[in-house]
Amino acid sequence: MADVTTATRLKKLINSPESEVKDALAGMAAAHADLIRVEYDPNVIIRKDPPKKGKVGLVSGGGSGHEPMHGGYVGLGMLDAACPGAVFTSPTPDQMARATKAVDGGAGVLHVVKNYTGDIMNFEMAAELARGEGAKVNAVITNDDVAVQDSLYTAGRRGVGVTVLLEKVVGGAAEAGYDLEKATALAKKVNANGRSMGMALTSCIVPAAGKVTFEIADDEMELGIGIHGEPGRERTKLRAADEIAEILTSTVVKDLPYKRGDEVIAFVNGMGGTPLIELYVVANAVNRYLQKEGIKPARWLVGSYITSLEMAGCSVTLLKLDAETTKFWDAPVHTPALRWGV
Amino acid sequence: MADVTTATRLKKLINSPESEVKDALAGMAAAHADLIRVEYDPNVIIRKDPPKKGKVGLVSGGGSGHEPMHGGYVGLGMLDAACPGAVFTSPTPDQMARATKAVDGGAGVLHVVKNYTGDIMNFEMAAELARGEGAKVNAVITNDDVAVQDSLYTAGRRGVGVTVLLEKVVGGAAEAGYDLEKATALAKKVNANGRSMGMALTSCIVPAAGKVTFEIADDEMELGIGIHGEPGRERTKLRAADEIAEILTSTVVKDLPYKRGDEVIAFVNGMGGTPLIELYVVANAVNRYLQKEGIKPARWLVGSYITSLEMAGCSVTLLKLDAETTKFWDAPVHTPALRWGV
Amino acid sequence: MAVTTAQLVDWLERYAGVIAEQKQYLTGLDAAIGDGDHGINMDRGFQTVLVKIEPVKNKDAGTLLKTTGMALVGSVGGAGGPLYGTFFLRAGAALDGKSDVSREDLVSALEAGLKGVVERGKANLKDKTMVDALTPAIARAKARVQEGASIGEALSSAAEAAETGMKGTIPLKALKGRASYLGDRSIGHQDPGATSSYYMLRTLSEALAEVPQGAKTATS
Amino acid sequence: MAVTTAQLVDWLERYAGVIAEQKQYLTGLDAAIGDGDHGINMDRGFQTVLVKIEPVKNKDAGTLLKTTGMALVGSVGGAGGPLYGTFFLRAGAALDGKSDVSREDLVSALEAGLKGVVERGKANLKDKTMVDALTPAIARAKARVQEGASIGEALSSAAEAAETGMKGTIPLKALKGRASYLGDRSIGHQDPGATSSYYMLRTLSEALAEVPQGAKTATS
Ligand SMILES: Nc1ncnc2c1ncn2[C@@H]1O[C@H](COP(=O)(O)OP(=O)(O)O)[C@@H](O)[C@H]1O
Ligand SMILES: Nc1ncnc2c1ncn2[C@@H]1O[C@H](COP(=O)(O)OP(=O)(O)O)[C@@H](O)[C@H]1O
Ligand SMILES: [Mg+2]
Ligand SMILES: [Mg+2]
Ligand SMILES: [Mg+2]
Ligand SMILES: [Mg+2]
Repeated sequence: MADVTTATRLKKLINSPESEVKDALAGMAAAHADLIRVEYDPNVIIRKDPPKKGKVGLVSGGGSGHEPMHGGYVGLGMLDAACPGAVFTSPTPDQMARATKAVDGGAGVLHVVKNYTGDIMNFEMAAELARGEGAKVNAVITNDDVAVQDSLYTAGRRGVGVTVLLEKVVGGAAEAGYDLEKATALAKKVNANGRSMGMALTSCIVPAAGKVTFEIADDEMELGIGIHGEPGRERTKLRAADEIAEILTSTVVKDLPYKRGDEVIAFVNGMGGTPLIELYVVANAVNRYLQKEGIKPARWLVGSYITSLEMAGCSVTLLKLDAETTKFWDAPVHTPALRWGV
Repeated sequence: MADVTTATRLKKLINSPESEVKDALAGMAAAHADLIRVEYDPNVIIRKDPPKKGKVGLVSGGGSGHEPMHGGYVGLGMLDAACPGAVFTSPTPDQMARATKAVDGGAGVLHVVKNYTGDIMNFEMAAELARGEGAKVNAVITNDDVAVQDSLYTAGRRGVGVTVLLEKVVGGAAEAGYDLEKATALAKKVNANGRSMGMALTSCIVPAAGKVTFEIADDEMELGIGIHGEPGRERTKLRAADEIAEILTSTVVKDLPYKRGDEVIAFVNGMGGTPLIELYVVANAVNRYLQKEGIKPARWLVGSYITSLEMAGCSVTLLKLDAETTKFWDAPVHTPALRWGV
Repeated sequence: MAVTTAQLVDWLERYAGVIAEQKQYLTGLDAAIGDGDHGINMDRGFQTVLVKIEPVKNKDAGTLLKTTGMALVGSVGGAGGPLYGTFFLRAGAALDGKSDVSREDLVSALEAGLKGVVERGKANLKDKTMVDALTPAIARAKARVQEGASIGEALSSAAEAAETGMKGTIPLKALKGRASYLGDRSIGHQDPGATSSYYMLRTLSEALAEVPQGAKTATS
Repeated sequence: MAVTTAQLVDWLERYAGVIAEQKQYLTGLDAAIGDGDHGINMDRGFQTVLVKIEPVKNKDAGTLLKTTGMALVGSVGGAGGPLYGTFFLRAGAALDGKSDVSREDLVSALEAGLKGVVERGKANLKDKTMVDALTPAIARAKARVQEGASIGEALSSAAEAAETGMKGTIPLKALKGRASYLGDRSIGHQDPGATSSYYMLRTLSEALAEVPQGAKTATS
C-alpha cells in the first residue's frame, strides 16, 4: 500500500492509510481517558469503569470511518465495548471475542450487529468462540435502511442510523438491570420500530483505496446511499434541501408506516463532510413534514453520529417511541459522543 | 443572487443562499425547543429559561457558517443569547441590541466579541444603543489566533477557538453569580491564557458567492487559515497529520509560551468538512507533543465546535488552566452543542 | 441650483445599480485579501436601502440619508455595514431638515460622513481602506467648491480623486480590516472598500452632472 | 505423486502475489457493486498469511492450511475474511496430520472448504458470489480426478471452470453480500469474490502443474 501514501498524499489528516485506525484509537484513548481504555491487537475500546457484576454487557463494532460510531458510544449507559475494524471493513472475530470476554459480568453479552454479510459472519464466528468458552451471547441485527429492498432471499436491509439509537436505549436498559433476554427483546423492538434513509452529495475516499469510491457529477446526488458509499436507490439531479428532506422522510414514514399520533425520535444525521448549519436546514424540513403528517418528534438528535469519512450528505432516521423506549433514551449516558443526565 | 441558486445548484443541503440562515434557525428552534427560542428580524437565539434576575447576561454573535458556534452554546451555564449574521458576516447592531435587552437581568450584559473589524464595530454600535437605553454593557474581545502577527498598528489577531472555551468558562461563572466586573475580568484572563492556530486542506464555499473562497492545489494546504477561509501564514505542500499537528501545537505553545508543568485544556477542532476519525489522529499527535514538553492536557475537547462551513482542516487551541478556570470549565452546561453535569 | 432630494434618490439608485452590477467583482477583490463577501454584503444592503427609502423619497435630504444609513447598519453587517452606515447617518444628520442642499451643505455632509467613518474604524490614510478613496475625494470636492466650481464639476473631480485613491491602495500593505491578517501578502491587491467608495463618488457625480448650475466658473 | 506441503506453500505464495498484483483491480470491481475494499482486504490478509505460515512451512498440510485460515479470519474482516478463512480452516481440518496429500485428499479438502463457505455465507448458486466460481471448479476437479486425471490436469481444468463461473456472474443480479443492495444495478458487473476465487484456483493449478504424475491416464 506504500504506493498510495508516498506517491500522492491524500487530502486527509492522517499519517498513512495503514496507521489511521490505530492513530485515531490512541487519540481517543488520550482524549477520553476518563471514560474508556483502548487495547490493541486485537483492537478493542472498553469502558473504563468496569461494569458491575451482573450487568448485561453490550458490545458492538464495525468498520472504522463511521466515527463517533461505535467507539464514541462506549461508556455509562451505552456500550461496554466496541470493536473497530479497518476502514469500512468489519472487524475480525478475535476482536469481538476479546471484547465479549472483557465485559462479561456473568449476565451474558449482547452483540449489536449491523446487517452486513461481513459483520454478521464475523460476529457469528466470535459468538461461537465466546460460547465455546462458556459465555452467554445473544445478537441483535439492525436493518433499518429503507433504501434497500427487503427480501427473504437477499442479504436484506443495511443497518444504519437506528444502530446508534438502539445502543443508547438498550444501553440504558442494561445499566438499569435488564437481563439478557429482556435486553435482547428490547433491542429487537427498537430495531423493528426504526427506519432510516440517507443520501450523498459527494463520495468519500477510503484511504487505502486512495480515490473516490464513486464518481458523481457536480449536479447530481445519490439517493439511498449506504454508509460505505455503496450506491443507493437512484442517481438524480441535485434538489433543494426541503425536497431532499421530504423524499427521505416520506419514504421512511411510509415504510413502517409511522402514523398520525405516533411519537418519534427524529434523528438528522450528517455523513461526515456536511456542516451542522446544513443539518439544521434539513431538520427544519423534516420537522415541517412530520408536523403535517401529525407525527410528533418528541426527541431530536441532530449531528454527525454515524458517518462515512468525509462524505457530504445526510440521513433521516425515525424511531417510534413507547414508554419503555423513551425512558431509556432519556436515561443518563456518559460516553465520548453522547452525554446527558450526568 | 438568483443567478447562483438557479444557474448551478450548489453541493449543499440548502434551499437558497438567501434562506439558509433562517432555515437553519428554524431547524434549531425545532430540535432544541427545550433549550432555546429563536426570534427573527432581527435574528436572535435566546435561552428558553429566562435567566434569574441578577445574573450577568452573556451575549455573543458573529457570522453564520461556524456552527455550532454561537447558537449551539446558548443555554444553562454558557450564553444567554447569540446573534447569527449572514454567512461569514458580522451580525448587525439591532440584533445585539435586542439580545442585550432580552437577557439583561439588571446585572449588566457582557458581549463576547471575536476580533474582526466588522464584529467590533457592530457590537460597539449595539453597546451604544443598549447603553442609551440604560443597560450596563461590557465587551471582551477574543484574539487568540497566533497565525496573525500582533501589532498595535493593525487590526491585530483574529478571535477563534478560545472564544468557545471562554463562553463556557465565563458562562459557568455568570451562572454561579459573578458580577459584571468579575465576569469581564475572568473573560479577559481566559482570552489572555488561550492561543490557537488552524489549517485547511480545502476551501469552503460561501453560498452567496457560489464558488470556492480560495483555490488550493491537490497537494497543498494552507497553514494559519482563518475561520472565514482568509488566507493564512503560508501555503505549503501537504504533510502527515503528525507533522501538521506538531507545527500547529508548537507554534501555539511557543507563543504564550506554555511551560513545563502547565495544565491546559487541549482543544482539537474540526473545520466542518473533516471527519472525527481524523481529528482523533491529530489529537494523538497533539497529546504526544504536549507530553514531550511536559505540558499536561488536563481537559480535552475534540470535535467540530467552531467551523467554516464545509472546509476540511483543523485547529489546535490551548487554554492554560488555573483553579478558577478549571472550576467553571467543569461546571454544568446544557446547550445544544455542549452538555455535561446535567 | 441646489441639490434636491430627488437627485440624491437618483444617486442612491444609481449606486445600488452599480453595486448590483459589480457584486461579483467586489466580492472577488475581497476574496483575494479578505473573506469574499464585500459585494454580497453591499448588495444586500443597497437592495434594503431601495426598499427602505421608498416612503421617505419626498422627505428632506437629511431624512433620506439617515434612512439610508439605518438601512445599511441593519442589513449589511461586517465592516462595511457600520462604516457605510455611519457615513450616511452622519451625512444625513448634517443635512437635517434640508430639502434644498447647497454645494457647501453637500460637501459638509460628505465631510461629516467621512469623519464618522474614521471615528468608527480608526483607519489612517494608507492603511489600505475605503478611507484612502474617500479622503482625497472629499478634500478635492471641498477645494473645487471653494474655488467656485459647480457641484457637478466638483463631484466629477472628486470621483477622479477617489479613483486615484482606490488605485493607490494596490501597492499598500493593509493595516486595518481583514486584509491586515495577510501582512505583506496583501500588497498588490486593490482594496474592495476603496473600490465601493469610488463607485459611491462616481454615481454621486453622475447623479449631479445634470444639476442646473448657478454661478459658472472656470474649469481647469 | 502426492502433493507436498511445499507445493501448497508455493500455492499460497503465488496466490498472495497475484492478490497483491490485482489489488487495485479487485478493489475496482468491488467499488462498482460493493464498497471498494475487496482487494485491500485480501491483500492485507495474504500479507499476514505469508508471515504466519513461516513457522509451519515444514509441518503437515493440515496445519499449513489451518494456519492460513486463522490468519485470514484474524486479519481480513468484511465478508471475505470469514469466507476465505472458513474455506482454509475446513480444508485444513480435512488434511489434518497429512504431509503427503493424494489427489483424492486434495479434492476432498477443497470440497470441505466450499461446504464451509456455503454454511457460513448461505449463498446459493447464481447469487453472484464466490460460490459461483468455486462450485463448478471443485466439481470439475473432482470429476477429472475420478476420471483418473493427474491433479495438475484436474486443477487446470478446475481453474478454467472457475474462470467460466466468474464470468458467469456478470449477467447475474446479486442476491447476497453488499452487491445485493443494488438490486438490478448489480447486473453487468463481475463479482469481486468470484474473481479472487478464480485466482485461488488458478494459482493452485500453477503450483501443481509440475507435480510428478503417478498413474497416467487419458486426458480428454
Ligand atoms: N478599520 C477600518 N476603517 C475603514 N475601513 C475599513 C476598516 N476595516 C475595513 N475597512 C474596509 O472594509 C472593507 C471590507 O468590507 P466587508 O468585506 O464588507 O467587511 P468584512 O471585512 O467584515 O467582511 C475593506 O475593503 C476596507 O475598505
Ligand atoms: N453470503 C455470501 N456467501 C458467499 N460469498 C459472499 C457472500 N457475501 C459476499 N460474498 C462474497 O464476498 C465478496 C465481497 O468481499 P469483501 O469486499 O471482502 O467484503 P465486504 O462486502 O464486507 O466489503 C463478494 O464479491 C462475494 O463474492
Ligand atoms: Mg468492506
Ligand atoms: Mg465578512
Ligand atoms: Mg469581507
Ligand atoms: Mg467489499
